[in-house]
Amino acid sequence: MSNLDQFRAETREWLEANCPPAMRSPYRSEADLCWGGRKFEFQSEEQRLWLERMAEKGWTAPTWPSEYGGGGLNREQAKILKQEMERIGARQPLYSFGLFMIGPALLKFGSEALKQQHLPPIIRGEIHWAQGYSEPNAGSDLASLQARAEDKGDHYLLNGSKVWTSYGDRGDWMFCLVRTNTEAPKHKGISLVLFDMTTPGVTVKPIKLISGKSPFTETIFDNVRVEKDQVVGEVDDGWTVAKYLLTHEREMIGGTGLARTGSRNLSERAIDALGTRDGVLDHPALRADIAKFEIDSKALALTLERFRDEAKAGASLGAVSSMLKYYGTELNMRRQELLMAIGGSEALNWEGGENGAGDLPRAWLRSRGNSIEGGTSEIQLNIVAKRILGLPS
Amino acid sequence: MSNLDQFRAETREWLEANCPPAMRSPYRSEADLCWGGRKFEFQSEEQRLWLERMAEKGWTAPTWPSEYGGGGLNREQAKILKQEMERIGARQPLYSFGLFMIGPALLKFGSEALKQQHLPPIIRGEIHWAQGYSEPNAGSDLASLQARAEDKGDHYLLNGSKVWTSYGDRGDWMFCLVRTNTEAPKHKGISLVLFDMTTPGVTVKPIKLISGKSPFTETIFDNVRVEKDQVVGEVDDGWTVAKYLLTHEREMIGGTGLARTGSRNLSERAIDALGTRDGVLDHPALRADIAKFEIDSKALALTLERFRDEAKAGASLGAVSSMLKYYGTELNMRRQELLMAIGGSEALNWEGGENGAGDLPRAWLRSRGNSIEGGTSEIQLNIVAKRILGLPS
Amino acid sequence: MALILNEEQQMLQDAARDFLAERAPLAHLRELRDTDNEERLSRELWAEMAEMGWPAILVPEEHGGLGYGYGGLGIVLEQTGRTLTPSPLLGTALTGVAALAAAGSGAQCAEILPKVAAGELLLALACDETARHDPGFVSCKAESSENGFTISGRKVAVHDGHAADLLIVSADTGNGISLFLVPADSEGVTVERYPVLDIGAAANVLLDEVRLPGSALLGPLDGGGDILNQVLDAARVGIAAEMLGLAQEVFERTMDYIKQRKQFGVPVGGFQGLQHRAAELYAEIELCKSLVIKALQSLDEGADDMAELASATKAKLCETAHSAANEGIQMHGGIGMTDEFDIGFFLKRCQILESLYGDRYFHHDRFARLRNY
Amino acid sequence: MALILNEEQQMLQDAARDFLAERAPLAHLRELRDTDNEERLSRELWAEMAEMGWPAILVPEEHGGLGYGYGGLGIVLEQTGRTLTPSPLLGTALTGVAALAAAGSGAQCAEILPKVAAGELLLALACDETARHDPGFVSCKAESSENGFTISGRKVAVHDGHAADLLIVSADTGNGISLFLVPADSEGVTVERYPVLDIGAAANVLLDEVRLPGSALLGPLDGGGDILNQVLDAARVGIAAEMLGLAQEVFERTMDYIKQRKQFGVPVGGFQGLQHRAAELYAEIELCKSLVIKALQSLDEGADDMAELASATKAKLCETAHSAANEGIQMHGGIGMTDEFDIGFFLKRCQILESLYGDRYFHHDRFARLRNY
Repeated sequence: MSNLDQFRAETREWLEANCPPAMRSPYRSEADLCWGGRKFEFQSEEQRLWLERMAEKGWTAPTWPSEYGGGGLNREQAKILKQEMERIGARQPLYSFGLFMIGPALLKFGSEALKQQHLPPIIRGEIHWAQGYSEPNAGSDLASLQARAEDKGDHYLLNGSKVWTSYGDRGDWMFCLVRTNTEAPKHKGISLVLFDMTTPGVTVKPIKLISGKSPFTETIFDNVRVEKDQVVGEVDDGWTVAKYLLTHEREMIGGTGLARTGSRNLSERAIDALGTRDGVLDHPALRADIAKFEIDSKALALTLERFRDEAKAGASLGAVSSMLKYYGTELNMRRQELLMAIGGSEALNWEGGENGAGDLPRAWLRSRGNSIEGGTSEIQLNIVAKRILGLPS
Repeated sequence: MSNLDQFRAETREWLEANCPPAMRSPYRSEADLCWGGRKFEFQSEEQRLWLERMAEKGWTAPTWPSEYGGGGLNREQAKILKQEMERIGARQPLYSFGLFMIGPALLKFGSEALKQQHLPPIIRGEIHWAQGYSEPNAGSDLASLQARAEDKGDHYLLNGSKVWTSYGDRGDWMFCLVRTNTEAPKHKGISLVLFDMTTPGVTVKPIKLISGKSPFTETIFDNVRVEKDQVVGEVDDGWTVAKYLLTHEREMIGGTGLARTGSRNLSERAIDALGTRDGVLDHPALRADIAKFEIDSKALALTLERFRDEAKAGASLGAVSSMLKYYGTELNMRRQELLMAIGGSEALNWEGGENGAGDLPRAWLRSRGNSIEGGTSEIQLNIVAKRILGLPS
Repeated sequence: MALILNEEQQMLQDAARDFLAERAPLAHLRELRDTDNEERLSRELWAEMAEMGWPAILVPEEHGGLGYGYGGLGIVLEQTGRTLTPSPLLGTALTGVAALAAAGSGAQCAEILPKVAAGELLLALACDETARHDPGFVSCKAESSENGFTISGRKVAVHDGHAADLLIVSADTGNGISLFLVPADSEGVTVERYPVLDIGAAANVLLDEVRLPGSALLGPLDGGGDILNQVLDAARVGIAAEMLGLAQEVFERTMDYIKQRKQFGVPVGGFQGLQHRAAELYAEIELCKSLVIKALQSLDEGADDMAELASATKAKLCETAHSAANEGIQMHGGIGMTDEFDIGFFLKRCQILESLYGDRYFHHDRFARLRNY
Repeated sequence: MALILNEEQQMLQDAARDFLAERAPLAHLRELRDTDNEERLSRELWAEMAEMGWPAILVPEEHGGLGYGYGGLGIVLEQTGRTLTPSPLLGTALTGVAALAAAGSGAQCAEILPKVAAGELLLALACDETARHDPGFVSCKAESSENGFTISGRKVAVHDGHAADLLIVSADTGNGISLFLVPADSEGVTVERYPVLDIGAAANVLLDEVRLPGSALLGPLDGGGDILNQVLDAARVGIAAEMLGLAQEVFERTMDYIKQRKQFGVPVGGFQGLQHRAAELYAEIELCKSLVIKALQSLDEGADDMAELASATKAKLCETAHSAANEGIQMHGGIGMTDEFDIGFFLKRCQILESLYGDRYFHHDRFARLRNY
């Protein structure tokens, strides 16, 4: 038995023994995700237990070094873990911006002290990290940010504000792009700093969207003290870290357009709503649009797979994350538009409908922001045109 | 009986007596158009006679002043003439760039001598006018033209070349944009000049298109003598005349997307090719595309009508001709794409098919140039964005 | 007829624009929502509109109306499309009056139309039974009973149904469809009100053995199908007029925004990517204007190709207004996604109007069918 | 299997690219046309391709082939798509071999495949009878006669039919469809050759009581329908591979052009309007690459969802390659419309490949059907 086979056998056994049955059922809604953090309320004892057990093995962050509490797995082992979890339909024990965003940035750019301080709580799901990037007057032009960290000797004093922080109201700590040098060119005087959101002077306000929900917040800084050892990477060189993080984010968002596990696919919903005639969906024009959507969706899934394979084979992907972000979000928006068309007048009900909460029209309205947040579609197309196609400025 | 009623009665009587029966049948192809000019060969004695009779009354150019041989009709009378011709299905006695393009420019900008020299032969269909605008290295950026007319005291000496002259091989005279001043800014040193294409030094070469046909020519000038009295408008101010002509051209082209008299419409051809099932076209997806096309086609026709009505009511239309050119050409291209889809493998036959000459694929390939010639779609959209919507440069 | 407004129509347009700017700008919609107005309608505003004569525009002069026709009413609807003003104009002043004008007896017209013109009676057309518009599908049944009819069934997504006094209901009468005038407070009628996404409301209507007098029949027995289609075509064109106003307003607001909003130190409206999309949208909106004015004129003229023209117009407006509303949000960027900013309301209302009496898919299909393919 | 080329495949790709660049660049197509080559095919070139082993790629090793599978053949087709090289690869090396491999008896394979591998025999699939691809519609009839069959009917738009030695013909045999091997020079066979728009050729084939021996039957009697679909799916994926090469080449040429072509003093490739369209096209082409490589691998693996994947791939390539070819002309401007310049050839070939074995409409419909809607 090879080492990998043995790893698979052990993993399977451990998962069978430790993954609570309730954590093996498909997600019913976003509320089923475990985000962790100080303010998080576990939905069930099983959810808490599942996080605790996985965190203990470091399998909330399978490939992170074990010295920080990570799983210390190599790529093959991590793939096996993923396959074995999928085999029994195990839920992710933890979703968090710590795992997806600031963690990888710390591993790449952080000082040893910062890694030791922040990585273990991320792995254990103890801290919910919030992102402080966009500002009210710096949308796509992120580098023109104004939030100012003034050097006060042993610390910085932070003033200004950030918008579009996802779930900022749940945030415990923030990773935040701030201007530490007002003399330098706009990309040069920026640093990425970390601070506890309970620090005096931090105010969080929800931003209500057209969907009636508030998944984002605005954060206002009034003389907030930031320790000097909480700078990730070099001072004034935060733009390098930020670009790394943005690329990471885009790749994550690129998958949005794909049918997710547990969600019924478009054509099945269409058949339920519209019925069939002579064995095909009784709405020829919508049927063609659904087929085009499903083909593109399949093609994007294969493209993500191909890029992963190319990356494994050593190719450098770079700006293709912009393409994925663009295509994935446009695809999700097409999906929501089709769901509205399928739903007809039922899709207009703001408080009723399938789940009794106006989910359909709210999800559709929410999706309109996909091509804006995380860098607009226009920005992604600019990046593709210039960095991949080499077209002139 | 009002004057107009009397005019209608007289017109009807005259047309009945003078329009030969063969000139009352629908066009079968482009070959049925009467273009006039020295090299034109009449398809039939009826065609010759019909031109001669109409030209004698000045009705080849109904609204032009009678002093130059025009019809001298007012707008109402011209409309009645058009209606009465349509009533009996009378063909146009003459199509020519003289009537559509240089004639109106001469009326607006030409000297009295130029009008007297050129308008009567245009009205009689004796001269085929060719357009000399684009140059090999000045496509959309027309004003960067290089053809140079050097001042030789009593005349100019012209050197350079023009491309994309429609039917230049049939041309008798050319109206041509040339640079008369190389010191001035590029829009300022241009003049519109007229010359006989039999002048020594003029060489015309056909340009073969991807359709296999050569509707355009290139014209090369090698020390061509141009008389100084043949400048239309002010010397060095030809750009003003050119803009007027371009606007005129765009409006004409804008109508391209509309179903033309005598041509079978798309849905009828589709039914012939694809058949029906349960009373509807047996190809649901193509059916939806055809419906969208026909709706847009109807909407564009109504828009042309509305703009005409607004112009009559005194509105200034200006840059909307760019919108019409853009939309009309895109629509015609959609139409040709749909015809190819309807035709299936039959549409690929380069020398056979309906008329035995590969008409369908050739017309489709020819249509790809619609969005390029007469100012590209991109240029038209730029004009709309800046001049109509007032968006910044 | 020339495809331009005449002098009377221009005056009506100016009056409507001025009135709405003062009395019912977009802030009015927001206020109705935020004050939890149950009906999502201001009765005071409707009274003022009645003073302006709006519910009377389509009412023939002999019944106390103005007789300005569809051309006149379309102008007002276009303006309310710009301000997204919630009002019973569509359900009452257009659909309701059109139905009575098309099929009402002298007595019915004399009784109802003056009240409508005075703004005292609200109507609603209850014709759909499924989530997708399909007026030919009628399982609601009306049976003859002594001196009248007994009607049972369920109608869904009734526009203005949450506020209407009198419902116009389609029902199967055995050998065809018939239309009936059903007071909303009749015994057996249950109006299930629900909020819709622009924070207006609509209703499902349950009819449980509702007893009606013979005089409730609107138009001939079993002959209501053609009348219904005729009324629906008028409504579709009216909706298109409202969508035209909506599309123009959201487009103009967006153009204004991108002219002044700067990014990377220059106005975003200077980027050619946005400019070309804006210019394309401009072209589509111009085409829409032509369809709407022609369709309104054709309604007044009783044109033969009305059905085809109505479907062409509704289909085209569904596509174009939707694009305009989507681009409105996209070109505004993040701020366009916030509830605080107004631009998102255009997309919400647009979706409602698109769905009402047939979306683009419905009308592409119908257009093709009417052209025999 | 990882969605990347293995080392062997990369070598094959390099070899194909080098060979075509030297022996059959785009100028070769133009030369065939301008020298009025009747067949629109160079037999010399085919002999050289045979020396490279291309007709043998798909042929199993036991029949003298290389057994590189669809993955290998797709790589070569992608390269010929870049150079638009006319060759019998699609009809013979892919479709013909696929049919024999799927249904041929030992004797049939032993007789035919070695000749194919040696480049000595050209095949063509004659399955369509109408201008729109519809392999299930077969009015061509084959009746049992002494020691064999008599076949009559008419097949249209037979790809490579103008040059083939051996036709694979679908015919109705009473209880289903059967496939037959019909030598093109059989008595009763008339091949009506006609030129197509990229200046290749195709043929309609008339079969007038053509007498065939029993050994002409390919696969089971009445059981040819499934085999035909399987062969067609392989052909569709092969066509998609060729279209992928075509799309990439026309796109790259266009990007090169707009980088250097100046207007108003700057390169036209600097205008954001073109940049956004180029970036969108880039994304679509990336998606196409993924579908093609997956579909080729799945053919070699005999995947269960092959039909669905083949239709998805063909549909997507039809859309994307067409857009790329259209943009090629548009972004080149006037020069792109001239016969003198090469870019127009991409659109012409594209249209032929789109139409072959089902256009986008056909495959959207088929994809939906395969997914049960």
